Amino acid sequence: MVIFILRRLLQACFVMIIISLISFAIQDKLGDPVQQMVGMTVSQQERDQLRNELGLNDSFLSQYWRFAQGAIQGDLGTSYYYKEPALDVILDKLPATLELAFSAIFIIIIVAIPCGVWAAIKPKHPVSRLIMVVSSIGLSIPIFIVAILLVYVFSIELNLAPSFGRGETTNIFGVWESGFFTKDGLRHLLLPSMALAIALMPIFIRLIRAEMMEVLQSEYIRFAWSKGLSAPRIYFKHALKNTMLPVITVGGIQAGTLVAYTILTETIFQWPGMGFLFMDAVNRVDTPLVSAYLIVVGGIFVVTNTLVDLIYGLVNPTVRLASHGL
Amino acid sequence: MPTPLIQISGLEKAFPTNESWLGQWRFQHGKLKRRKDSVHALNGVNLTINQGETLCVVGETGCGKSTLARVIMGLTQPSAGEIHYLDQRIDQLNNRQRMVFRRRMQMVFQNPYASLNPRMTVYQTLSEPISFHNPQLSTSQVDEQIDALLESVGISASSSDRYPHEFSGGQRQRISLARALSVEPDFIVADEPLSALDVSVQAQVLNLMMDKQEERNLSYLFITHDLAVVEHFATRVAVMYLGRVCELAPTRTLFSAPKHPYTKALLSAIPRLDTNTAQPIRLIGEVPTPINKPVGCVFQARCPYANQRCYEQSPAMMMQGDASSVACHAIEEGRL
Amino acid sequence: MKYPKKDLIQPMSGSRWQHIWSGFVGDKLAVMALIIFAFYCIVALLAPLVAPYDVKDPAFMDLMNAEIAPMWISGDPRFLFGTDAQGRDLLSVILYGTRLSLTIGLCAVLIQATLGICIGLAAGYLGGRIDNFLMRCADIQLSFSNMMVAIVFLAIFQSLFGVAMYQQLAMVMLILVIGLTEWPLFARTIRASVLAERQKEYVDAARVMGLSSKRIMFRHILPNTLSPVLVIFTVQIANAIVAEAALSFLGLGMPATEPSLGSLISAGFAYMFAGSWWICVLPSMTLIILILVMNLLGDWLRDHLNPRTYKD
Amino acid sequence: MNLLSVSNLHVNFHMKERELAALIDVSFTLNRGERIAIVGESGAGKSVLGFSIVNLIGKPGYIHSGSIKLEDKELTSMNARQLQAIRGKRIAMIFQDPMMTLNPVLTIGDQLVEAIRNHTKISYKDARSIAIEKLHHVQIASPEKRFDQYPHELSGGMRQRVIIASVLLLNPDIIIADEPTTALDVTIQAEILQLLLAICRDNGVALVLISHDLGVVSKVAERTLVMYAGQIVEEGPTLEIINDPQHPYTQGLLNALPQMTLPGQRLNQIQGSMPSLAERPSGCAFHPRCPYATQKCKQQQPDFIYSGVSSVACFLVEDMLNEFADHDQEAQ
Repeated sequence: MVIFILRRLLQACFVMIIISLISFAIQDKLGDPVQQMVGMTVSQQERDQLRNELGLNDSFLSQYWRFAQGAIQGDLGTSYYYKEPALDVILDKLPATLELAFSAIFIIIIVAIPCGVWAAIKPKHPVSRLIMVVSSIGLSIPIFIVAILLVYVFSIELNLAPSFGRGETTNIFGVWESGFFTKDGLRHLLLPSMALAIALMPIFIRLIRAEMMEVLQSEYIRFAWSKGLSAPRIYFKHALKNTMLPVITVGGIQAGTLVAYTILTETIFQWPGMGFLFMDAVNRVDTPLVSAYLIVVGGIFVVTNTLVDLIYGLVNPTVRLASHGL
Repeated sequence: MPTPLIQISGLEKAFPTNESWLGQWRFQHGKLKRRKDSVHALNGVNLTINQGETLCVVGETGCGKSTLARVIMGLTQPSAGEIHYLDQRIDQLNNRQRMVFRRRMQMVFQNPYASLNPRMTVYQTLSEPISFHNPQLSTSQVDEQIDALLESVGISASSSDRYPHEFSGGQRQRISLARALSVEPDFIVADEPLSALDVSVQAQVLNLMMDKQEERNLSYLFITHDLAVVEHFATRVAVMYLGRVCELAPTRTLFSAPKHPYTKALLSAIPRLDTNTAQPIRLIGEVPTPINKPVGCVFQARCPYANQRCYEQSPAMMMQGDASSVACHAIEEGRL
Repeated sequence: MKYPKKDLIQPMSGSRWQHIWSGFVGDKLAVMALIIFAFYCIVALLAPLVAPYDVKDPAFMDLMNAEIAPMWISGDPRFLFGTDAQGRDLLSVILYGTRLSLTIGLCAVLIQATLGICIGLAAGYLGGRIDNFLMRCADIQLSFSNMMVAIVFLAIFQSLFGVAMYQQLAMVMLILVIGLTEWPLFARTIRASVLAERQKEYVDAARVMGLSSKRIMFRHILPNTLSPVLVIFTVQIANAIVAEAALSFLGLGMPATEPSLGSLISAGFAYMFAGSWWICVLPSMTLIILILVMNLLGDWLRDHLNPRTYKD
Repeated sequence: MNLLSVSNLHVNFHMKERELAALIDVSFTLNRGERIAIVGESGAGKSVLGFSIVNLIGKPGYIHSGSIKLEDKELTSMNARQLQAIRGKRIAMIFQDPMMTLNPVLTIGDQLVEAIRNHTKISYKDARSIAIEKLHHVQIASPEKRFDQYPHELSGGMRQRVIIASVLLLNPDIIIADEPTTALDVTIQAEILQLLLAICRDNGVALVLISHDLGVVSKVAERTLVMYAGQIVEEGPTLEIINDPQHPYTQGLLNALPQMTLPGQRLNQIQGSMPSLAERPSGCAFHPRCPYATQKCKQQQPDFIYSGVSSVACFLVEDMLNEFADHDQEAQ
């Protein structure tokens, strides 16, 4: 266990250093802070002096060191557009994105597992065939087209749910703007989270089905049948747990895709989250905000990957042994 | 007096366990220490293979018999010890220096389904070594050799353009043997060549191997766990346990008068056809994984005759009256 | 000893490619997918000949013709698929867009494959620390998802070069970014199969024969690792096209003057609400069918080239 | 009444192009407490036969026709729920590879207890104590500790013991053991065989041992069925079959064993190899490999007849018997 955490920490440090280097390079190369701080009227000499004072003529490494120190203390620069600390701006939008992502994950779990399992247990059943055809087609529809179709059908044609914004939110604990607790907020959440879920669902349905079918072929499932166990017990106690191992791994990998997809979804639905903010920042060349976004997203990745590994270790007893050494 | 062809002395091989750098740290006596574990597959093997004989190596899973084969063939580098071919030392050669011996020593593998390249026809499989080792041969000469070779192992030459998956297990093992014979070696290591085959097919392959031995005066190092085959085929038998040879004897002597406690247990455990054989001798526990280099006799943990000396001192091979040699303190001391 | 003629063993019948081919012809879905894919390729290749209008012609864009519905609705015989907001013939634009999307996808995957196969071979063959390092990099890259990396890098480049300059470089940038971000998939697959094949006894047999390690690597191991690569190759082209479309949709890809399918959809999205659905829907359908067909082909290849399923 | 009687069983594999026959007209009986063996090479259909008894053949195989009766209950016509009550409770199975047979993500205890609780209504605590007692019974040291371990923490021989314990939990009438020792080392194989034998003897359990190893069979079984290409070719008491095989295939199989010839001599091999399901020859399936094959063997399938030693399906034996009968008549 200690080894596991140590290794994770090392890896996290490595990743964060790379990300911070990239985001520092962005801040450094894009946009001139002096330009931002002073007007056009200031002479070149004064600018140079200011440059020196700000340490902009120091070597790359020492500048990076300063940046890193700032970053550790939570100072990622000030957004040009919002004139506020970049980190605060980002964190302000974090709840919206997280809520969107979690709703999508929730939908994926409650739909993909039953569908995948059913398609594996009864591969010849018409419903399974339907599931497979739909998920094959779904796999081929890019997320933005899914989103557009949802908007077109549910918002324009049927007028069932709003197509942009977050609607009414409530503030909980003074830090979290949540849309979960109002009817309006949930209505607004409906289409974006569905779009996100539908885009990622086919991968999971197909994976769960394929893995489940393989597990069901295995000797220990046959042995379980020969013990006279009931079908639900074999499917859900014996097979599902083994099926979930590779699914968890892929889930970890897909977490990255999920974040990328939130950018697309938020753009289409004008969802006031981090992705939307990021695209805005890119268009406005708001470099501190862009680099702050990178660092926050990097942090999210590190945390999710650690979580995924932990869950994997909990489900798979052979992994637990590896960390028994200590 | 038979001429020794291969001489092996003090052969050792340890495989480092595949642990990451972080995994090597251990808490021992309250301190954090770094330790590299390794599996000791061979712990000092001494063997001689004579010209024209069949030396069978028997033992259970994990006793190091396959490692022995791989080390002799130069597929794995030994950690210590020497291997001599006639009077030349061959264990430290690089690939180029080894080339001479590649033609003289060949190998037949266990799994007929994996030992032939699935993307190469039988012709390609055989022509590669022939033309590689005999660059002076013309294409038609190579073809001729291949046809003769295939027919000599009982495969129709007209099927040389087929892929391995079109043949059955026994036929593939024949092709494997043909490949080994293609460079005209005088020594063949066969690593469990029969274990994947059915009884009736086993007999075919074993017959073929015996025919070839007679024809070409081959020497075999035959690795197997099947004692019935050993009894039939071997000139001498070496019994291995946890990386050491514990008994080496002419076949008839070994089967009529086994000496080492492990050999006795092993022989008593063979399910023979006659139903009135004695009860098998029961051993305590199972074969341990040799993570640490064993101290004392390798068999001590399961031996009913083990005493203090067996835990401390490793027994040496002692020549017995009937031309067998045994590594056992109990026999040396006359306790057994 | 020589065996008498009649005792010689003749092998069982049937050969691998015959088997696969007959399986292919038997699978109607796969045949259909292949035909449609071939159709796409030919049309994309011959776009300048097939397209009813020349997209480079200055007269091509005519605002007088803007937003004409497809022929079967408007009855206008000039424009089979209608026109877009700038009055361009949608059919011609889609043809050129498909051509562009396919080109970008193919080039990007070629880069991915080259990079991935080299790294995978190096990692699988050299092993040890290099392998460890390369695979750790691949893991990290993989966990970030190529879309994420592509978005970030293109966003950075766009702000670095300015929009106008960027649009000129867009195609090259897209190919490079999509090509460079998905190498881990190829690398890991190749490495895994190299490691698996290296364990097999036929490699040992080749070593025992004294063949050089280079020869073993390229003549024995590599041919046996290619079938998974072929599968990934097909699926990855589809993924690259989707990635390109998504990036273009975000405004980070091809500009509206030289539209790929993604930028066409992006441009059309704005007119959805105004009722001109075809500007968005027709390119979307083109894209979806293309991806579907490629995925079907990939699935079929996966099922039939996999030696494990092939065994019996 | 026979405990188990299989009659005229046909099992087919449903392939894309055509139906392949895996078992053809298989009939045999098993008495209470009797130990029989099914012997044959790989592809002979012996495992299919074992699995078809509890209807677990697995896709694409299915029982085409015939009947399998447990006492007076017809198993082939049972629904899934009725079969569940039979499996494990009355007919239990032991599989070939102990490394693959236990579910890697569940503890030994979980897998033992669920088997008991599935068939009888008892508390977890009682089930646990029964399981531990059975683990003790199969000579596993410190069963309490093993109970909470995962399969990968146990060695192969130990796992096979666990599997035997799990089979014993419900005191079944029949144990079907499919190559239970093939994956194990010789010394451990001997122990497992002894254990199995002792358990069957002590509890009066009937055993169906499926094996390719005649040596193993001779140690355990009272009666032996020899299978070739999906058919039973010979059936009789194990000792008789080993000492006086009637069918040319059984003879070949036995003569091919190394201990049947003097050391260093060529073995008596059978030419060729077992045909695959798709390439089943006409007439007697063994005729292409049979040294005594006649024109008749190529065209007709021999019937099962009693030779005085064992029951055989072979024209050679049939002709010989007829000849004897004629002789007798002439003598009279």
